[in-house]
Amino acid sequence: MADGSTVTVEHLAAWLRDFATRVSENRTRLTDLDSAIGDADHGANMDRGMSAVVAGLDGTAAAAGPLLKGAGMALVSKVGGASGPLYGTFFLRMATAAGDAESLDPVAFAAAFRAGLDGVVSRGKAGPGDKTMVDALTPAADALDAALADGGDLAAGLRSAAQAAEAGRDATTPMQARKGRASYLGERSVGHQDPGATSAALLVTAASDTLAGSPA
Amino acid sequence: MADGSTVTVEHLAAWLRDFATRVSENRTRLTDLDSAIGDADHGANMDRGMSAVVAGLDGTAAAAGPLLKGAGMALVSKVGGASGPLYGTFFLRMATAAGDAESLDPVAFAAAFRAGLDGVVSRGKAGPGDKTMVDALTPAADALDAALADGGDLAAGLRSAAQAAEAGRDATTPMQARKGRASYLGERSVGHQDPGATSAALLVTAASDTLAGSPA
Amino acid sequence: MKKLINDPADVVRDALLGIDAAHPELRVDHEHRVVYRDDSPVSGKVGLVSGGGTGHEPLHGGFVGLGMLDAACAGEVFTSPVPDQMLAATTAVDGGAGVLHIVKNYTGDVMNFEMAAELAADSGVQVEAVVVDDDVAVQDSLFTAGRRGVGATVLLEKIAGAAAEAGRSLGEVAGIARHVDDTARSMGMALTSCTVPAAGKPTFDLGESEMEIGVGIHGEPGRERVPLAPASEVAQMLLDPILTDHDFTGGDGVIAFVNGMGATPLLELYLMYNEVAGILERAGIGVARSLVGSYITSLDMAGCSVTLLTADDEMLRLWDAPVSTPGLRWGL
Amino acid sequence: MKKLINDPADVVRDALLGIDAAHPELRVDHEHRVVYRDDSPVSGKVGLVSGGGTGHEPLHGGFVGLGMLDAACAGEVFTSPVPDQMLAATTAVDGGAGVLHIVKNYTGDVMNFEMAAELAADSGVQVEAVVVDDDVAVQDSLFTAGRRGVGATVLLEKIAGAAAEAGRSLGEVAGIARHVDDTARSMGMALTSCTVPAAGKPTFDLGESEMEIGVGIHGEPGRERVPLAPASEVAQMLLDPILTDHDFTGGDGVIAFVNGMGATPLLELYLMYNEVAGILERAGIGVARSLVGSYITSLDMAGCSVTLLTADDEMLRLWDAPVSTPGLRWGL
Ligand SMILES: Nc1ncnc2c1ncn2[C@@H]1O[C@H](COP(=O)(O)OP(=O)(O)O)[C@@H](O)[C@H]1O
Ligand SMILES: Nc1ncnc2c1ncn2[C@@H]1O[C@H](COP(=O)(O)OP(=O)(O)O)[C@@H](O)[C@H]1O
Ligand SMILES: [Mg+2]
Ligand SMILES: [Mg+2]
Ligand SMILES: [Mg+2]
Ligand SMILES: [Mg+2]
Repeated sequence: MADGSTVTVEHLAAWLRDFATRVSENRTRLTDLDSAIGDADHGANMDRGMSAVVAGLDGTAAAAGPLLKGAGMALVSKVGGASGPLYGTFFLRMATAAGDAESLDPVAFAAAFRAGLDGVVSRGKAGPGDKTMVDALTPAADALDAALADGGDLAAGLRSAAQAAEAGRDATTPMQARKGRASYLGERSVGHQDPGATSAALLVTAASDTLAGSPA
Repeated sequence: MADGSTVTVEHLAAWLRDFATRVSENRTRLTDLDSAIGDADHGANMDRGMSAVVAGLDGTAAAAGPLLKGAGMALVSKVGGASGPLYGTFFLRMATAAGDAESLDPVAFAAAFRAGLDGVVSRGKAGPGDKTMVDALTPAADALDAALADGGDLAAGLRSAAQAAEAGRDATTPMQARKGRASYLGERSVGHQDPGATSAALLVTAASDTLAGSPA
Repeated sequence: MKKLINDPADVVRDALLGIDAAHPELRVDHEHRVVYRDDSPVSGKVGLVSGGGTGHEPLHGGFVGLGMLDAACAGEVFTSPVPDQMLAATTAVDGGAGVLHIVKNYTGDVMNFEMAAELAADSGVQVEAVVVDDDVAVQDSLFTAGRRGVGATVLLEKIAGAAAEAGRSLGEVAGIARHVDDTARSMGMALTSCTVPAAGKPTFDLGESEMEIGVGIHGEPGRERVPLAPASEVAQMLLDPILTDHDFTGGDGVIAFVNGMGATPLLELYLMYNEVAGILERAGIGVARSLVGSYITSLDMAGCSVTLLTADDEMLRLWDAPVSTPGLRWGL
Repeated sequence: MKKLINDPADVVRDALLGIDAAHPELRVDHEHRVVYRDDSPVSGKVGLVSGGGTGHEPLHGGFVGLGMLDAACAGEVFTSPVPDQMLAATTAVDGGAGVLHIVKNYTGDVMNFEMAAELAADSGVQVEAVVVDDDVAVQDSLFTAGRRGVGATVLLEKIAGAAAEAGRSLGEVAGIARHVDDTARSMGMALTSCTVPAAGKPTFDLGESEMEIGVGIHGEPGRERVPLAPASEVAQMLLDPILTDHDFTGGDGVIAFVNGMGATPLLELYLMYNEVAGILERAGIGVARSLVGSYITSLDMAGCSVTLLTADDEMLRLWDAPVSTPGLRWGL
């Protein structure tokens, strides 16, 4: 969207496709991160889930809500583990927030993104600093809101969100995990980057690349 | 027995003790041979059995029969596997043949030895060439009988028997096993010396060293 | 990787086909990957649904049958099943008296079962959930994921199953199940790592003369890595934290459970049980019942776990009640 | 060597103590190393005595109980028990109807049981023996030690036990047992070697990508060493020689038994069972009953075996009859 003014159903589909590609490219890396402090399946889980999401993008969804709901349902149905309900809830809550709108303006998109994040928090009960995907998603939502409040366009907001997500991801390394499998490690979880925060950063980067650079 | 004329109860006890010592010294070797074509326990089996035999030599046996019977019973009770019943039967049949005699002359000893061998054959149903202890015991019994028939004394007979047992033992190497665990290997049993023939050769060598060199 | 499997991607499907073929008394929904009692739903009986990642056999599918579970959902190897499966199972086994979800405390399992419960409630099925968290190897805290669900799951499925079979209400069955979880503690150890088929290599590296004390049933690292020790010392290392965490003295003693991790021969488990029984006796803790075998496993991990559950009259009555499943069977 | 044991020399003693502690319904004579049914001798019933080297658990001690064995003698690891043990067991379980010895066909087992039978006959007990030799991996011949006794032993102990429990005479029980042996065939394979505790190292060396087809339950070498293959091919390699050796088509089908060697998880056994069931179906052989689990093991060997037994009305009636032992339990 050259004018940064609206996110259409096609944009959202492109976002999901791009996220799927990044997940697939980073599959081994995500799994390796999960080997260190989890159970070595985060790459496989996300790849399986996002492949199902992409397979469900049949172009029939006429509004943002149904498209995002389809993605959420696919993730919930195909992934299992922790990331399935979490990413699934993220998109299901975005869908509810987006509703029947054919496209979302920047503020509506940001509100939907935050609704997704809130869903992740209420499902997983993790707070910032627990060394989870919440540590990438929260700063991203905050940065997006702040940029828009400062009068920035969606492109600027998503650029800032992507940077915040990556910084949040990097900040998980020194943390001690308090949620998810990594928490069983206690102090030994320190020094490892969280796999879910890593995939969440890919999600936000994909948003920045697909939602804010193309014509509306 | 300088004059080579009688085998006393004390001689027999010395024989058993010497056999036990040789078994203990060759424990690893016997087990290694059994590893190659059996189940790696022949050294342990024989050592356990002969230790029990020696522990039972309390000096109370007044005749050859009871002494040998005690040894046979100890082997049957303590060894298990194939060698327990076989060596046990060997001494039990020797005991029956020896009966209540306080000492055995060379021909009586040779007859008792052959009775032991016959017991092994009837218990285990192995014939010469099956790659078992029978391949050491049979030529030993034959050599002893032949030497005595030729007018030799017991010392000469047992020397000849020991040589025959060792030759019989060595001859098991090229044989294909037809009895015991080694038979499961079929052709792959060829090229390995039989553990039971090896312990049997120790038995005959011990006889040669203890029954024919000491005073009556 | 040495395993009797075909394509690693098909392990769950292939094994479910085998369970189906071997057990005419069970019904397997291969699409949803749910193992059912042939006679479910049992009218008027509280339905029991459990499930979890594959790789812990006989848990859970092997505990489906009279006196235990009505349905078990099979996830991918070491991965929680998804809400669709749990919803299908929950709806199918509801005999009108509601359904209890038995959930091992892992983030994924808990969240997927939660979503399924919400969906089931939407479609009018009364659902309660009990979350099993008995592994004392993990420090417990309100601010973390909490303790893992391990050995107590087996005992709980048996005991709650007997209560349901006896016609107790959903609230009562859930209460009994929570009581089991509250009064049971477990601790595990590994001699070797498991190997996840899709990964193709051991989950963790353990030296030739090391063992991992406090390991989880997915090969999660434990409390400490120590040199190999005799069974008597291993038993002590497992029981010490259990006995420190909970008072098992007094009353009617315990149900003592020595469990194999998947590649441990029964011979060694009996030997371990002897050590456990000795330690309990010296600690003045009576053993009312025992269970020795591989019931909640971790693929091909060699090792064992010990679970103690406080026994009382009701627990023992429910424990002794008839059960007829592939994995546990008595009284019938 | 990674094992949950104390001193390797004490493995048999320690494990028997564990069996004793875990099973109040059994009686263990620790001096003679015999596991007994608590209510033996059962007056008027043919007594069933088996035994063999330790390391095959649950066989034989785990099959003592109603509807199966009256006593099991435990030898050292992989070493036949001695006649004293068998004699004690035989005398103790004779309820006046005589005693059947169930002997796996290994030279040592056969000779020790023979000596025990001679001694028992001397003391007035009527004894018959059945020698199990079902392993098709070994070429059979009148001039060799013959085939090994493996998986069929489990089925035979169950079926002969049911016949004895039903009050059949010694001759009849022995006849039924021999019929089982005549109409059963087995074949095993190993992914890894077992390790005898006293030896401390693997019995044989197998490369990372090799398996041994036709292995025995003491780690005896098999027919051939081949590269690892999918479960479907392994099942074929085990069934081909079985189906070549004996005609299982027609009649009432078979009892199909997929057995784990000690370190093989149940998951893999169910997966193997699926392959076996598929091959049998394609060969037109019906499966009347099945058994999947680790019932006759080889210490910590990973691998499996397949046993088929021709089913007929009588076999199935005896198979289905109640049994209550630590290892097999149903109908009670
Ligand atoms: N309670 C939670 N809240 C938010 N995120 C969580 C929570 N638990 C785990 N996660 C995230 O999930 C990721 C692991 O996902 P994945 O490996 O797919 O699931 P599992 O742990 O079930 O194998 C972790 O890296 C973490 O970011
Ligand atoms: N039928 C038989 N007749 C004679 N000797 C036999 C027979 N079977 C086995 N043996 C002997 O027993 C030896 C093996 O003894 P051992 O290893 O102690 O018993 P097991 O084979 O039961 O482990 C073989 O080397 C062979 O000499
Ligand atoms: Mg994971
Ligand atoms: Mg041997
Ligand atoms: Mg997982
Ligand atoms: Mg042996």
